[in-house]
Amino acid sequence: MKWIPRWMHELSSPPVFYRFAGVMRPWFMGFALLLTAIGLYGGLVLAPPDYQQGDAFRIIYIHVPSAEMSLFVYGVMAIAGFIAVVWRIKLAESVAMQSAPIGAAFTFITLVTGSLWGEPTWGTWWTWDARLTSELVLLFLYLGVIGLFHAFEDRRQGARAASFLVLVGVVNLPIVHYSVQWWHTLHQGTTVRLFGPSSIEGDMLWPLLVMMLATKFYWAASLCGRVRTDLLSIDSGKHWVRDLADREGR
Amino acid sequence: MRPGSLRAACAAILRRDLLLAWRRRGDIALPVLYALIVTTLFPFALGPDTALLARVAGGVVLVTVLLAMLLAFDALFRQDLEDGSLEQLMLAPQPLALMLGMKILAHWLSTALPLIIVAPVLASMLHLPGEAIAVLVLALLLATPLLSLLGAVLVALTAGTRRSGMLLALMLLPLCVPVVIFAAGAVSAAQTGLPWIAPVAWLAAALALMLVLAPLACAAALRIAIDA
Amino acid sequence: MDSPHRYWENGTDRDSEANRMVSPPPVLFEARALLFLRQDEPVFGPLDFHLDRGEILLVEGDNGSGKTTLLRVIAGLLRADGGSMHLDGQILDHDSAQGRLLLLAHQLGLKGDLSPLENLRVAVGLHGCREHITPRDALRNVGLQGYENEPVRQLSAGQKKRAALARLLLLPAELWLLDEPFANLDREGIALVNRVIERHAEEGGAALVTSHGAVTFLHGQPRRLRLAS
Amino acid sequence: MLAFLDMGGYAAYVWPAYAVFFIVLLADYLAPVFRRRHVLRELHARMQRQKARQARRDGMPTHTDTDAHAIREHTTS
Repeated sequence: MKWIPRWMHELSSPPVFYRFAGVMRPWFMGFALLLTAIGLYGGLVLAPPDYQQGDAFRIIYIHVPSAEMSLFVYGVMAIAGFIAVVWRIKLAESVAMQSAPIGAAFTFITLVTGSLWGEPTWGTWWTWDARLTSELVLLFLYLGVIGLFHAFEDRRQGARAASFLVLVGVVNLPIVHYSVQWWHTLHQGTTVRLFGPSSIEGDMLWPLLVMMLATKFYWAASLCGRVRTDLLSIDSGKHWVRDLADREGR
Repeated sequence: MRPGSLRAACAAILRRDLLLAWRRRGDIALPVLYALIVTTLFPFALGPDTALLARVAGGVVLVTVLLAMLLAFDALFRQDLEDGSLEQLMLAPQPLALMLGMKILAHWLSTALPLIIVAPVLASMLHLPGEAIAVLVLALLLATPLLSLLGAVLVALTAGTRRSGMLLALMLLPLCVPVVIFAAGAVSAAQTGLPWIAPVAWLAAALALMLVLAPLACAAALRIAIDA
Repeated sequence: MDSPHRYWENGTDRDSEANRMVSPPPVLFEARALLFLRQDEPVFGPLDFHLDRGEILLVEGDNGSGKTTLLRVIAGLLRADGGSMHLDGQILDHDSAQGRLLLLAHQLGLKGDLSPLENLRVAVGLHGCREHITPRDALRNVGLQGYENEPVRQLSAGQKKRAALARLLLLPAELWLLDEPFANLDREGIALVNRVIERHAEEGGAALVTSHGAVTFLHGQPRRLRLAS
Repeated sequence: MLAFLDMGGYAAYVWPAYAVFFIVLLADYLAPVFRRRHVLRELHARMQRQKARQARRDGMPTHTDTDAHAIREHTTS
């Protein structure tokens, strides 16, 4: 693996990453909070109400970024999982496995906020449309990954097995999406569109983009914290962890 | 020395697993019995309205068959793992994926095929019309091997863990959604007089793809899972 | 003794050593700096050793010293974390080993619902068969005549072991990895294992035999590889 | 302000949605903080036990390789 830059190689060593993540986490979280404040001020206060949905549309500012993150996190998890399965790098295994709860959290938020948005706009909490159903399947996929990971006694072996499941899921997700779409047309269900107007006003749009950026920063902060903690468990026999426990464990 | 031929190895594995299934033929009857019980319960839950039962029959039989298969999945590698046969299989000079493919085939023959055979009985208990039953059997013939192949990959992944049937169900659900959709879609299309070839063709295409990919994935998963 | 993990004790006497100098037997198996880690701690290694044709190597070590793990690594069931293995001078990895080595592990790999004969036939189907021997002959050689068609599950532990030994006799493989082959056997069985191993060595095969230290029933004075815990 | 909180009559949908968003993410953010403290404390306690045992055996507490080995054994079990 000569092609990996030196800094990347060094960063993948657990003690180095532990320190790096510890330094970066507050910064990521700080940016996330700042951007959330700006985005929500824009979205909840400045943006005018939607002419069709009234103020109910304001759920978009958390629903859409969460939905985007649920897929984004899966993508990251799949890349880390691929590295974990092929090269067995400890940090990649940790990143893949610690991504799963974050992704599951975003997927859960997407489903709940979608439901809360659906009731006033379509008059129903739940509809079996392609997007919602795929999102539900995605949640099950995340839960399956988490479950498989914890079913193994050996953390690293569990991480590799669950990473493999993540890769199987990558192939599966688009198939689920298209099959549900096909199924929906077959059964002639109620056609609903999540986004009312396809062209969204600038005043409404920029807070959405800011919120999307904010969730990215949040994700970085959360992942740093989780991987950091996970590395402590993985390396619990190592000197650097024992020194740390000596200092901070009392 | 006579090195073993590929065909002999395939035949040996297939014969062994079928023989083992035959020696324990009571176990073959269990999924069938399970499917029968579940199907019998539906009219009690939904009421004896013929039109209603006919409308849900295809889906009910499909899901029942799927659940019955899920029950039997755990047995796919468990025994081999416990008695060391799997290690011997991995040491054999034949490609592991192919050998696993044979095991999956044997497992399909001993668990899914009996279910397909009773499926018309189950469907007619729920008043599914004749032509739709034919399509149902065709859909099952394509969908059950697909499920066996997908399930085998997941069972291989859980091979290194303690017994966990619920986990397997959780992992299988996302994978079997498209299979259920297309298989049930074909049946309901046939029922309403629409063309049902398209979903069946999709199933066939997926099966062809998985016939190649699943044994390879299964072998890779198994290597990860026993690596402890 | 440059490393705590290995030392050699050469059990062969000078004459055979001299014989070897005349016509050096080709090395069948060689491990170079073979290393296996669990949670970043070495289970064994780095190990360097080799195995000639016709040679038996006794792997010694206490419980937990990694004997079984070593055998599983050589068999390709586990992936080594460092070093390399060579069979006949060619690099040995996950896939290339197959068929040239046999493993006799604690789990014998016999199906309880099948008879010894059926079990052996499956093995022959997978691996092929040595010349001039049939499954029935192999069972007779290990003293299981009369039990050919009895389900394995009804045999005693010692008889099961014998059935697994019959598989070794039957299959064409040069390198045997025998994990505690003397466990569960009576005196007659021990003599049988020794006969089987010696015959294999005479025919140019090689074997790695593990033993947990205290006593070994292996005949002669094999070379020893000691794994420290 | 009241009009803002009322969300044009959709308060019952908008605010719960935002509450779910913040509560779930807050829990997600705090979970590793608590777990990290727990892991370190547990490890520290284990090391103390090891040290005490070592001291009883040798008469003086030291870090040794067997110490590290024992810790590893403990974590794997």
